[in-house]
Amino acid sequence: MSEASQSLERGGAIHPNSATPLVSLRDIRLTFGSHQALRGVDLDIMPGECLALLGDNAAGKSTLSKVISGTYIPDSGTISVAGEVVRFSGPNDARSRNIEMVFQDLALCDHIDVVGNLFLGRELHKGPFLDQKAMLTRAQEMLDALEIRIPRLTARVEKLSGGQRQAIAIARAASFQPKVLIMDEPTSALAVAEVEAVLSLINRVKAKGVGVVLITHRLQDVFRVCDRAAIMYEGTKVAERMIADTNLQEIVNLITGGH
Amino acid sequence: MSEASQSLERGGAIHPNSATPLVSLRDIRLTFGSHQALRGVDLDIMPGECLALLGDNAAGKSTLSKVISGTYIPDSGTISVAGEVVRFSGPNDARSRNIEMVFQDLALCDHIDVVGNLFLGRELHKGPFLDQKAMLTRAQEMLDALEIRIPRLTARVEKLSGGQRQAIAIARAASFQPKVLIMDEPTSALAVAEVEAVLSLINRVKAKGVGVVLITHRLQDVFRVCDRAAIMYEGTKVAERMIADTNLQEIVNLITGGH
Amino acid sequence: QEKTYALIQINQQALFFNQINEGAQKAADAAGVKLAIFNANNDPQAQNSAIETFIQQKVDGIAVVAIDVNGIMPAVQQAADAGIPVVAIDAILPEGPQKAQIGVDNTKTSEDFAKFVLEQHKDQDVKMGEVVALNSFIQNVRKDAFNAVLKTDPKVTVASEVDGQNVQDVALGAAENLLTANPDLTAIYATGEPAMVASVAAAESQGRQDSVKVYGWDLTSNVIDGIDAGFVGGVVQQDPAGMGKAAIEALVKVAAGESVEPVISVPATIVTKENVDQFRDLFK
Amino acid sequence: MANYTERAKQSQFVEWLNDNAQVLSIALFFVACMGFFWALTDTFMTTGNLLNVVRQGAPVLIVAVAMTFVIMTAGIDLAVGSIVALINALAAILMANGFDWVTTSLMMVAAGAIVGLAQGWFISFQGIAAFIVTLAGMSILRGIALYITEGYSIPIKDQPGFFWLGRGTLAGIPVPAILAVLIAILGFIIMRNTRYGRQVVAVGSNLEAARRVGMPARWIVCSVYMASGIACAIAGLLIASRLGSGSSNAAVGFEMQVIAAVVLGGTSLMGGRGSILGTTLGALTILIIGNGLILMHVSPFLTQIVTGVIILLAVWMNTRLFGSGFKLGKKG
Amino acid sequence: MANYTERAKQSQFVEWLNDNAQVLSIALFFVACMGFFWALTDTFMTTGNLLNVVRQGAPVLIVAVAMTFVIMTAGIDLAVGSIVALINALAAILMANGFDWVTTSLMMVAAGAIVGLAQGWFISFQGIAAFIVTLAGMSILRGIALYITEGYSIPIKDQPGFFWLGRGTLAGIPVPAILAVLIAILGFIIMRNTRYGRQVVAVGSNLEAARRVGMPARWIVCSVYMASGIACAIAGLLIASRLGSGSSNAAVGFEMQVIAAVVLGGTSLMGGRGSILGTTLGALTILIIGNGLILMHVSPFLTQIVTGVIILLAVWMNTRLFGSGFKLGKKG
Ligand SMILES: Nc1ncnc2c1ncn2[C@@H]1O[C@H](COP(=O)(O)OP(=O)(O)OP(=O)(O)O)[C@@H](O)[C@H]1O
Ligand SMILES: Nc1ncnc2c1ncn2[C@@H]1O[C@H](COP(=O)(O)OP(=O)(O)OP(=O)(O)O)[C@@H](O)[C@H]1O
Ligand SMILES: [Mg+2]
Ligand SMILES: [Mg+2]
Repeated sequence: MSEASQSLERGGAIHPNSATPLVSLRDIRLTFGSHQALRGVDLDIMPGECLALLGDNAAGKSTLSKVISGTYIPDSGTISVAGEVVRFSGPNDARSRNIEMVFQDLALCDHIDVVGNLFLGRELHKGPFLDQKAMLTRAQEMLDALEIRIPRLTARVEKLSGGQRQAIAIARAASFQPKVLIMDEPTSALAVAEVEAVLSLINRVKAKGVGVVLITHRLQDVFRVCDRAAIMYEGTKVAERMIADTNLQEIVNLITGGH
Repeated sequence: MSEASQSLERGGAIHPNSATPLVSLRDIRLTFGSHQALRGVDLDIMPGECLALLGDNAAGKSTLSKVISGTYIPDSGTISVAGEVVRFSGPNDARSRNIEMVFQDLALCDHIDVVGNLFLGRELHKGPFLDQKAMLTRAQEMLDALEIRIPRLTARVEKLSGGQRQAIAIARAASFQPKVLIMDEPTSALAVAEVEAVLSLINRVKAKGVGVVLITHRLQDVFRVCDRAAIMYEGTKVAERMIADTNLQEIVNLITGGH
Repeated sequence: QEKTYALIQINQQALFFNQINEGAQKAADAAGVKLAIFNANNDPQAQNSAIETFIQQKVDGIAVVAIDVNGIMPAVQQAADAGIPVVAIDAILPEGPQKAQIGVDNTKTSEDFAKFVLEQHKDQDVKMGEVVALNSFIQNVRKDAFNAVLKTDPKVTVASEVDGQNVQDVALGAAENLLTANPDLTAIYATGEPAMVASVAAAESQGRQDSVKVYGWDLTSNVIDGIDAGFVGGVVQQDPAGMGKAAIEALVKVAAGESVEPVISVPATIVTKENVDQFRDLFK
Repeated sequence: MANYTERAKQSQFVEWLNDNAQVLSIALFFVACMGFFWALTDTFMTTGNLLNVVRQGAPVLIVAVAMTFVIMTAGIDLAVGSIVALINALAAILMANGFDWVTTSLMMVAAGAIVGLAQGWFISFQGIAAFIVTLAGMSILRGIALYITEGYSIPIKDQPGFFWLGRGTLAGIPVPAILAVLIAILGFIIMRNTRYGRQVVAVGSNLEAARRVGMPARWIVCSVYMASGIACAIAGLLIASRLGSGSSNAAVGFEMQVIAAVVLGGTSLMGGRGSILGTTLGALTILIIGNGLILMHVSPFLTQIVTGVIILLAVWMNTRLFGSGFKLGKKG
Repeated sequence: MANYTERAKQSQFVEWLNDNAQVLSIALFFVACMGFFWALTDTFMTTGNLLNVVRQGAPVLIVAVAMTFVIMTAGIDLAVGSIVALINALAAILMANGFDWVTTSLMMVAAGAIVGLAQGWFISFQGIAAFIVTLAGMSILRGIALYITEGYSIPIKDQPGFFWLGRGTLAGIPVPAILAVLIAILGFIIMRNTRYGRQVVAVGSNLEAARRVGMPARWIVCSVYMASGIACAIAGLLIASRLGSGSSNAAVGFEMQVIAAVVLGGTSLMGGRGSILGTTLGALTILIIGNGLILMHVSPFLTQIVTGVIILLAVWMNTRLFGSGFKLGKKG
C-alpha cells in the first residue's frame, strides 16, 4: 500500500507499455549543501519512447538527468537499469550501460579539435596509437547525419559559434549506439534547420528502440516527438501525462503550478 | 550610384520610419585569423523598434552584435550613433552611449553573488564604499520586474541553474535605462513563463523608444515582438523584411538560403 | 697572446665571495691577464657545466670555490686532462689533480676558534646557541669542527641549533627565536656572514647585549659595531681578497711552467676589540 | 492532484558556514597550532615571544595582503622576494649617501610602485602570463640588487627614526606589527567594501565579463601588481630597519612563504575566491609554526620536513573538511 | 535578390601557421640566439661545446618533457628540484653502502615514481591545488635529502658503469644527450599520437568534461606527477653520475629552469595547450643562453639580469607576434 501511495504522492507514474523500463528511478533525493535539488523523484524510461522532462527553471531537470547519467551520485533512492538495481559510481558506469547524455553545458574540451571532441573518451586506435584518419572519416559521417556544416574538422572547438558547439555535443552522444539518450536542452542554440535535424534524429533513434529523455523549454517540439511528459516542480515530479492525452495549455499550467 | 548599389548588394536596408537610426552600421568587416566572420554588413537600429537578427548557426550574428556593443573592434566599416560617426575602443564606449547587451555566454562572474552581478560595473556606492543595502533592495525589484524567483540574492551565481543565470544577465542589461538593448538568444534556456516575461519586457522598453535587437532561433517569438527582421548568411546580411510584410515560411527560406 | 683565467664562484650574495672576486680581479689586472668569473647561484651542477664550457674555450687556468667538493672532481679531472691547471679556493677538495689548495683550513680554524671561545669563558658555564646554514657545505664543516671541540668541555652545552639558510632575514628570525627560546643563553656561534649579521641584529633587537656574547665568522660593518659595543666576543676574519689574489698568482705561475706549493695558506685572524682597528678601513 | 510544495528554506547557519568555510578551517588550524605549542613549550605563550612573532612576521603579512589581491585576479607575483631585496639594498645605499630616512622611504615606496607597475604592464597590457613575467622579474630584480651592492651588505647608520620603524614599539606593541595590522585591516575593507575590491574579484572571476561590463579590466590587473610592489617596498624598509643594513641577500625564498600563507588562508589560485582574514590567519600560522619548532628545539634538519608536512596537512584539512560544503544528514 | 555567397575558404597555410604559432616563435628565437652567440664567440659553434651543452642540459630537458605533461593538465610540479636532490643523495648513499649501480638505479626510478604518485594522490584524489602540494613537497623532500646527508656530499666511487651513464659517449654523442632525446621523442609521440596523450589534453582542457565522457580523470592527473617523479629520478641519477657524488644541494633552482623552459616553449599554464617540440626548443634556448653568456665572459653581476630579460623578451615576442593569430591584410 505505502509503496503505491507514496509513489502517487511523488507524481504518479504511467507505464505506456508493459515492457521493462530501460531505466527506472525510485525516490531519488539529492541535496547540495542545504539546498534540496531533488526531493524524491520517480521516473521510468521506456524503450522506443521519448520522454519529455519539463519544468520551470531550477526545477531540478538537469540535476535529475545528471543522476541518470552517473554524473551526480544521489544521496538516496535506487536506480535500476533493465530491471536490475545498480549503483553508479561515476559517468563511466552509466556510459558502459549505453546511457548517453548531451549536457546543458555541452562538456566539450575547448583545446581539442572537432574530431577529437566527437570521439572524446572513445578514441579509435590502432594498438596504442590514435587512428586519426579513421576518426576523421567517421566524424564527417556523424556530422552529416545531423546536417551540421563545420568548415574544418581539425579546428579547435574553442572558437566555434554557440550552435556549432551544441551540434557537436549532440553528434557525440547520438553516434555511439545509445540505449538511453538524455538530451538536456539540446536545441537551445540551434537554428531552424538544425532543430529539425535533431527532432528527426530523435524519431530515428526511437524507432530503433532507444529510450530518449528530452529536456526542453520549447513545448511545441515536445508535441512533435515525445510520447510522454514528466513535469517537475521545485525538485519533485508533480505530474506525468501521455502526450496524446494532453494539450499545450495543460502542460503550461502544470509547469507553472497553476500560477 | 556605387554607394546605393553596393548597399543593395549587402542585403539592402528598409527604413521603417524617417527618424535617425539610433545606431547605424555600414560595411562592417571582421576577420578572425583567416576566417571571415563578417564580410561587409549594413544595419540600422531605429528607436522604438525591435529588430530581429536571424540566421543559421555561425552566420555571424553574435559577432555582429558584439561589434555594436564595442566588444569586438571591426577591421573596417563605420559605426554611427545617433547620426554621428564613432569609433568604439571598448565595451565601455558603447555602454556610455547607453548600448546594453545580453551576451550569449551571459558574461557573469561566477564568484560574485546575484546582487553583485546585477550591478557589475555599476555598483551603487556611498563615497568609496559599496552600498550593499541599496543594491540588495534594487536587485529584488529588478528581478521581480522579470518575474524571476531566486531564493537567495547573496548566493554566488556559480551554482544557479542555466535559466536562472540567463535571467540575471537579462535583468542586468534591461535595468539601466538602455537606449539600445541587444539580446543574443536571451530566452534559449528560459522556461515558458520566463520567456513570456522577456517578451513583454521587450514590448515595454520598445514603448519607451528603446531600440531592441533580438537574436533568436525561436521564430514564433519574432512574430510576436519584432517589427523588422535582418537575415544573415555566412557573414553577410542577405535580406531585410518588415515583419508585417512577411511570414514564417519566407523567413525560414531566407535563413537557409533556400536549401 | 693575452691569457685568460676563469674563476668559478658559489654565489655573490655573501661579501666573502665578492671579496675573493675583487682580489682575483686585481691580481689579474696586475698580471695583465683576463679573468672570467662565473656565479653558480648555489647550484653544484652549474659549476661543473661552467668548467666544461671553459675547457671548450681553452682558458689557461681555472680557480674554483666548490659547492660540492666531491661533485666538482670529475670536472677538475676533465680540466686536468685537457691540460688546464686548476686551483681550489676555500673549500678543500679531496685528493686530485688540482695544483693548489688556497685558503683557510675551515676545520682547523674552527677548532682554534672554539678553543678561543672556551678560553674567553674559562670557568664559566656556557649555554651556546648556534645559527647555521645547513645548505652550505663549508658552514656545516665549521659547525661540526667547532662542536667537536666544545664537547670536550663539560661546562659547555649547545642548547639549540637553528637554520638561517644563509639568508639574512631568515637567519634574523631564527636567531631571535633562538634567543626567546633560551632566556638563559650566554653565547651564540654563527657559521657565516648572513648568520653573523643576523645574530648581531637579533642580540640588539632582543636587548640581550649584556647577557649574550656573539661569536662567528666574517666581519661586516655591523659586526664591527658589535665588537665596539662589546657584545661580539670574537670573529674569524679570513682574507678573501688575499685568497683570490693568491689563486690567480698561483695560476699564472703554473702557466709559466713554475711550480707552486700544494697548500697555500691564507691565514684567518680572530678579530677582537684589541685588533679590530686594522679592519675598519675594509668596511667603510 | 499534483502536490506543489516548495523546497525547504535553506538554513541560514549552514549557508553562513558554507560561505566562510575556508576562513573557519584555517582559524581552527591556527588555534590548534597555538594550543599545541602552548602545551608543549613554556615560552610560547609569553608576551615577549608573541610580540616577537608578530614583529618578525610583519613583512610576510604585509606582502601577503597584497599578494591576496594579486592571486584574486588569478595572477601570481613570484618577484616579491627580489623586490624586497632590491628596495632593501637601495634604501641602504641612499641613506649611506646622505639622504634622510623619510625621503628615502618615500622614494622607496615610489620605486616599489614603479617596479610593480612595470610587471603589471607586461601582464595586463601585453598579455604575458603573470607566472613568467614575475619569474623573469625575480631574476632581473635580484640581479640588479646584486649589481648595485656588489654583494656587500651596506650598513645603515645613525637613523634612529628609521630604526624605530623596524625595532621600536608603540604602547608596548612593535611598530612593524602595528603597521602590518593596519595594512591588513585596510586590505580587508578594500576587498570587501569598496568598488575597487569588487572589481578585483570580478576580474579574477571572469576577466572578459568584467571588460564587457565596462570595468577598466587591464588597469585593475595592472594595479594589483603595483600594490604588491608597494607592499614589498614597505616590507623591504622594515627588514632593512631591523637588520640595520641592506643587502641583496635579503628575502630569499620570501615569495614561497608569502604564497603559502595566502593559499593556506583559502584563497584560490584560480582567482575570484579568497579573503584577507584567511590570509592573515595563514601568515600567522606559518609564523608560529616556525617559532614553535625552534622553541621545541626540533633539530634544524627536521624543520623543513615538519613545516612542509604541517602546511600540507592544513590545506588538506581545509579541502576535505570544508571543501565540498556541509551536507545536512548525508552519509555519502 | 539576395546574394548567397559562401565565405572564402580558409588558407591552409595561415591555418597551419596559426596552429603552430607557439612552436614557430620559439624556433625562431632559438635560431636567433644561436646566430647571435655564433657571431660573437669563437667557441660556441664547436662540436665540443655543442655536445657539452646537450650533455649538461639533459636533466633539464628530461624533466621539462615530463613537466609539459603536468602543465598540460593545468597542474605544476614545484618539487622537481627537491626530488632530483633526494634521488641524487639516496643513490650516493646506496652505492656507498655496497649496492651495485644497476640495482640502485632501478630502486631510484621506483622511488621517483612513488614520490610522484604520493604528490599526485594529494592533487587528484584529495583535490588539493598542485601548487601547494608540490610547494610542500619541495620543502619536505629537500628536507629529507638534507637529513639523510646531514648537509655533506657523499662521494660515489668505483662505479664505471654508472659514470658512463652521465659522462660516457656512444658514437661520439654523450649518453645523457641520447637519453634525453629518446625521452623527448617518446614524450612527443605519447602526447600527439596516443590515447593517453589525448586524455592528458582533455583533462587539462576541461576536467569535468573528461570525467563525464568516462575518462579516468583522477588517475590521469595522478599519473602525470608520477611521470614527473620518474623523470626527476633519471635526471637525479644523471647528475649524480656526472658529479660523482650525491648531495642535498643538487638542483637548487631547477624547478624554475624547467618551468621557464616549458613556458618558453609555448605551453599554457592554464592547461590544454602545449607541445613537446616547443618544450625541447625552450629548454635548448635556456641552455644555450647560459652557455653563451659564459663564453662571452659576461660579468656575473649581469648574467641574472640578462637571462631574465632574454626570457621575458622571448615570451613577449611569442605573445605579441603570434598570440592573437595572423591577420591577413589587416592593419588594426
Ligand atoms: N552543483 C550545484 N551546487 C549547488 N546547487 C546546485 C548545483 N547544481 C544545481 N544546483 C541548484 O539546484 C537547483 C536545480 O538546478 P538544475 O540545474 O537541475 O535546474 P534545471 O531544472 O535544469 O533548470 P534550467 O531549466 O534553468 O536548466 C537550482 O536551484 C540550482 O541552483
Ligand atoms: N573569437 C573568435 N575567433 C575565431 N573565430 C570566431 C571567433 N568568434 C566567432 N568565430 C567564428 O565566426 C563565425 C560566426 O560566429 P558567431 O558566434 O557570430 O555565429 P552566430 O551567428 O552567433 O551563431 P549561433 O547562432 O550558433 O550563435 C563562426 O564560424 C565562428 O567559428
Ligand atoms: Mg538545466
Ligand atoms: Mg551566437
